[in-house]
Amino acid sequence: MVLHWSATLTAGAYTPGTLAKVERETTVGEGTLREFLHDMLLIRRFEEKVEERFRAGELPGFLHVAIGQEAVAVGVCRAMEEDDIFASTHRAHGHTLARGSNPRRVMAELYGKVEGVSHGYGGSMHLYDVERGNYGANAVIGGGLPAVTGAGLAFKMRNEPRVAVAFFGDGATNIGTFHESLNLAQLWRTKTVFVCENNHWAESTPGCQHSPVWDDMSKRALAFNMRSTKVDGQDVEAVYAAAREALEYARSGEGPVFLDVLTYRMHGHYIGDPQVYRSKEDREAAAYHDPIPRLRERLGLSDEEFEAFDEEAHRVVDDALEFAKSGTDPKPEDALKNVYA
Amino acid sequence: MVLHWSATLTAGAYTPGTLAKVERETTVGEGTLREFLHDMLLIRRFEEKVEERFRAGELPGFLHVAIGQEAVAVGVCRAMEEDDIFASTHRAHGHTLARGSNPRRVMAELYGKVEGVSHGYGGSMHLYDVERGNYGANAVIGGGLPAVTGAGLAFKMRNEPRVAVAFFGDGATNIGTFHESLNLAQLWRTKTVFVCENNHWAESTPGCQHSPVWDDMSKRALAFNMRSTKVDGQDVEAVYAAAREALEYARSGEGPVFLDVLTYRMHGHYIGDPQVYRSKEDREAAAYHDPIPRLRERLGLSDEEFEAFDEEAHRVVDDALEFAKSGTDPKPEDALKNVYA
Amino acid sequence: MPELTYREAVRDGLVQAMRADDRVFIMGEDIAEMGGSMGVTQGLLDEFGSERVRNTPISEMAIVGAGIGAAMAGMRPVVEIMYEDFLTLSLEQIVNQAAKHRYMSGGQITVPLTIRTQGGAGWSPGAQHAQQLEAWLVHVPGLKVAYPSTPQDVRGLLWTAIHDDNPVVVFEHRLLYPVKGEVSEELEPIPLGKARVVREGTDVTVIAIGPLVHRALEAAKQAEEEGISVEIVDPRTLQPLDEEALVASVKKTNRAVVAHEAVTRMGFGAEVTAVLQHQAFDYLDAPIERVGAKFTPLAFAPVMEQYVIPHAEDVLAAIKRTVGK
Amino acid sequence: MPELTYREAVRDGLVQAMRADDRVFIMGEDIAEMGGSMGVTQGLLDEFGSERVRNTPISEMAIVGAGIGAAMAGMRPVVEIMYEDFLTLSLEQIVNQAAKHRYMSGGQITVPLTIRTQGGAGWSPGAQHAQQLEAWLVHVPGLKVAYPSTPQDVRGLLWTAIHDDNPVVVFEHRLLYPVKGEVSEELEPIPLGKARVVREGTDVTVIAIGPLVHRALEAAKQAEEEGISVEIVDPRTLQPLDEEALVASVKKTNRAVVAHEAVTRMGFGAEVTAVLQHQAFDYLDAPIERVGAKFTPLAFAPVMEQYVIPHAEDVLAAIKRTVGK
Ligand SMILES: Cc1ncc(C[n+]2csc(CCOP(=O)(O)OP(=O)(O)O)c2C)c(N)n1
Ligand SMILES: Cc1ncc(C[n+]2csc(CCOP(=O)(O)OP(=O)(O)O)c2C)c(N)n1
Ligand SMILES: [Mg+2]
Ligand SMILES: [Mg+2]
Repeated sequence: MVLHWSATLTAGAYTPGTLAKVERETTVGEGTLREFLHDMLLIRRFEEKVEERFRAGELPGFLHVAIGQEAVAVGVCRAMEEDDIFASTHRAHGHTLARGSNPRRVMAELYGKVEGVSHGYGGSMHLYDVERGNYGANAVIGGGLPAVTGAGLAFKMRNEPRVAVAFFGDGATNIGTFHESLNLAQLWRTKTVFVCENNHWAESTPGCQHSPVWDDMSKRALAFNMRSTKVDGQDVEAVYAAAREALEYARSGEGPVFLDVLTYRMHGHYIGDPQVYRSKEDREAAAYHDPIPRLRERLGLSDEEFEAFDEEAHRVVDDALEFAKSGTDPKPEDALKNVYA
Repeated sequence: MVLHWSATLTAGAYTPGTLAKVERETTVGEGTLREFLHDMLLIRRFEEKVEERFRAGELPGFLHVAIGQEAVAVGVCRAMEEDDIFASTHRAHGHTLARGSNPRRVMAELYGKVEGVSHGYGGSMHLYDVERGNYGANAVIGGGLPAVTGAGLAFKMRNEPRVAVAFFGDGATNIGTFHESLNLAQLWRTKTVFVCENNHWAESTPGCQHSPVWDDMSKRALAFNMRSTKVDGQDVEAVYAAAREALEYARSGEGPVFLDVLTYRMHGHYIGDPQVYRSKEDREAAAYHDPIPRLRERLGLSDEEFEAFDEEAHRVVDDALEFAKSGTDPKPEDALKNVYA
Repeated sequence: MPELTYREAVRDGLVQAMRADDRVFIMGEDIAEMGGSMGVTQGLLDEFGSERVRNTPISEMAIVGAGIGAAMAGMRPVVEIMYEDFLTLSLEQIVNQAAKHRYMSGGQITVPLTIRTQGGAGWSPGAQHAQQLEAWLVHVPGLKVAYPSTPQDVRGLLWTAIHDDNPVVVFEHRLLYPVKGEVSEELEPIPLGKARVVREGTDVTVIAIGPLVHRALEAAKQAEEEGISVEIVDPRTLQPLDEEALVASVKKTNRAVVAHEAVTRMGFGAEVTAVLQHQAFDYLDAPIERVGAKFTPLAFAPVMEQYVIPHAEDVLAAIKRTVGK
Repeated sequence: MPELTYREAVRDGLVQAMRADDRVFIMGEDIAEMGGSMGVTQGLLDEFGSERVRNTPISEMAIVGAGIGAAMAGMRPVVEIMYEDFLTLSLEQIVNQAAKHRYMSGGQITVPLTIRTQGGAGWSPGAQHAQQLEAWLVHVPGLKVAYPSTPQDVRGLLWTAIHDDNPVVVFEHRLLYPVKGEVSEELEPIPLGKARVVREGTDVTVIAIGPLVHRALEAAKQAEEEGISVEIVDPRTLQPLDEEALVASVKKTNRAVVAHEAVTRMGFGAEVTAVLQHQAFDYLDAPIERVGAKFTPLAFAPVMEQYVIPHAEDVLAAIKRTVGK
């Protein structure tokens, strides 16, 4: 399969006025790429299982899966150092798994179990795992951005080699919180990286209907003189390279970086979304840009090799599911705990 | 007196990518310029009187004067058509007078009198005069911007040849409300003009301390692909020309315009502000850029001619003061009126 | 009488208002092609077109604020805040602008804006998608606040809100959308500030809003079996509040329970309690009981969530406390 | 004992906390060179430098949110919102984030953030610079809320707030800043959730907060001349609320007045009233009276403004009503 990528999608970094290509010096070895594939498949199979169990009526609340966006999660999270932290969104499973949280505990959280990463208090939209640097998935659009600015400020004030990363969608670039956070981060040169996952949709609203610059989100960063990098979010290697560069820049204390990542939402906004608003073509285009076959091709994997990866992913997910289902329900009155420290 | 203006300060309009000089075809005749001087002097003498009376303890609350920014108010308000509307800020006297509100009623409002433009309910920071298109001065930074977007939307929906104008300061470009308003205005091509009065200060905070793009606010407009025009705010002719062009563009329904106006705050943030945070040089620079001597020079006025203008301004202000002082205090229980329509 | 779901009743109210007056238009996130995240506005795009059914960016401040501006300029916008938790993003405009323009201008400005929002727990949405924040807005002079509990009420109150010359916030409840109820053939406007006696009784008055009206009805039935006669009054509008109707009922029954889904502390029930104890002091035979959510954010796990929010049995228990059972 | 103004006491609390712990730093608009719009932070830039005394852009959401992030990352930030009216711009972060991180994470996250803000009427600031919004925050589980009325209290409570592991909102009042009061030689931390009996009495309890504590003291003196003995209790912390102390006082006096400057409707007094009528029902000899601002935005003209806000004579009138005079 030959994939065509628009010229604007090659990884490149530009700061206002200049446009410089990122050299692929950081390009990773094949072993690492295989690890990426492992992670991406894990996310994919995890999300598919979650869809299935939700439709079966097993999962409470509502959930958003990251199918199609696995390369972003894996590319960025793999580029982070052990002490780096991040904040996620309502679409948080991918980031959380990519960062190495135990799939069992992630799944258990979706089932509202004590063993869950948030001990059943959070749910799908509020995955936390401080040990893995996950300072919280946020169900309010833009809600996590100021905190990531503040954490990046703390790292800067204490002169620590740590970076705080924010994930958010294209839709989030329209909320005032986004604007205030980027402004403050740039002004104070906080150790922060802003990862905009432009998946072309904010719920049912296409980019062109919610942002005059939906096809070039980097313009948002220009409003603050913030360094920004455009990257093809379906190419995990490119994401990794751009993220490493961004993280190193932020880590050095020079200032924050905006990653303008183009990606695709292959499924509905939430599980069960009939997507009445979306054309068949658009869905097909999204599927066409699936990052997994692309990486598989890059690695030149045979069917058997790929199958082995896939089986492993299925195995982990099935195990996670079993773990979650046999998890412990919280005691009702535990609801009164953790309100205050 | 020879005034030096930095190259960046010549009136010019640019939309992303292009940079085109505004031709001074709209340049006004001398008669009109004399009217501008009349208005600017009226504002200046009004504000000076307000300072004096505030220091004398006569005026309740707190007040912000627009000394140094008269050319912006007059240039923009004179460019508006009869049916255009505007929203102002905590620093609202200038805009209100420039738009032709009765100075007596403006002064009466500062004294909290029934005859005031807001009948004593508003005060200095909440001047309203719907008959003169003043839909309200706002004491919350950025607070008036969404409404001006919405009014511009109404004009557009009803296909009316009207424009809604928002005044706001450099400091206001940092609040989320600003960002959301510009985004929505551009997306929907509302009939709105955003006038950013960059007077170099937000209270005690200099531009460089509050915005990474304080020296080029147009970058904020670029984040929305919004048309923007840079203009020297101390040159009333230039302001007028740029404002006319912007208003016509917005009126046509093509979309909103951002006016990036460079100006100077000659006095403190509020009356009584000791300005401990401000250097002598900065205050002198601001005074140096006084728009009134500049216009006087442009008109080549003799001392006598200028004196005549000035006397007229003093006369109007004295009359306004007398009117205000002998105005009617509201009845205490009138406080319960106007809560609901 | 025809039956409609609460969702259909809201939609019908909007449709009728938009048909009758082309100054009425709607704005909000995902309200167009998708018909709103709760399906309330389905079909409106087709009928009224994209000029009057406007999908917005995620910009709660600008959504409300643009509504204010359009209203000041002569339109009658109805804006939707997808979840009332996101009112926290638009309060500046609601509280400092919409509620105060008329006052600060000394009567020159009119802001005929309707803000619809919804929320509510009981389906594990987690802590940021289930708050009940109506009490905040009752504290703000210049706003009117409605919280209808039935299809008939929501349609009639929404109509009145749209035609009122003041900003009105209408709270809907997520779990009420599928609930069916009779509505009048013709849309009957319901005045703001008029309570409705949902059920007559003699031993105790339950003043309930939103979903608690329905839970109170259940509780009342159970109470009846135990020989307690419960009157239920739904204020429907929280601001202006029909104090007279509430006080009259309590003067008759001599006992009161106030019930809502919001956190009890500083909830709307506190205000009602304060009013009742003042105006019916000599009539009260027992302390007024409050029923509301326990003092905690909403937990995700269903068992914990259910523990936090108030149910029919909580209302019943409160009823029994007032009669000493 | 030394005397400090309220303003100096806040400053002293900040300075001592910053000296003792370099995780403590402050952020806010114009707090550096200018020393804050109320002069509270004057001198702090000189002592602690621009890293720990940070002038922010006008970005209320990001100010609070950056504080949350720094707090989660181990700092102890104190952020200032210049006027509490601008809390309306940051509530998303305060309510959905600061208050809920610990809970939603099942106890993993700690947000030791202090939010200072101030407001209040009586000097004609107009409708957008004088609201009293403490009631809103009392409705939010996960937050603590203090409203100190004296120099000693504000210093001690601020200290405790800064050292508390939860987000605490501290309300100051514009007109209290110049008020002098005795403070202990050494800073005495004051626990959150402990009321203070300001004045003992036997006929009626006035529960007052902020400036109303002082107005209640005036009223109490006048009442005394008319033979009415007034006890005044200042809860100081609104959340957690020292219900025990309030109830105990009312059980003693059998009458209560609750007073604050905020609008009465849905104000903090409603909650106190609801608690008291419930826990001291059998002890109450008269309806609980509420004193607060009339139901209107704040007018600019001094005569109208003064008509709206509550004064000592309003407290006195309420006292008299409770004793039937
Ligand atoms: C402040 C706020 N407004 C509205 C919503 C409802 N909502 C949830 S997800 C979403 C779309 C988000 O789009 P985007 O940021 O692009 O993220 P994506 O879903 O594409 O990952 C909306 C509107 C919300 N959660 N928060
Ligand atoms: C939301 C909000 N935050 C803070 C303030 C306090 N404040 C009043 S004026 C001002 C500075 C405004 O600066 P700018 O926008 O540049 O206007 P200028 O005063 O220079 O005219 C500030 C911070 C406010 N009124 N509103
Ligand atoms: Mg998206
Ligand atoms: Mg300024």
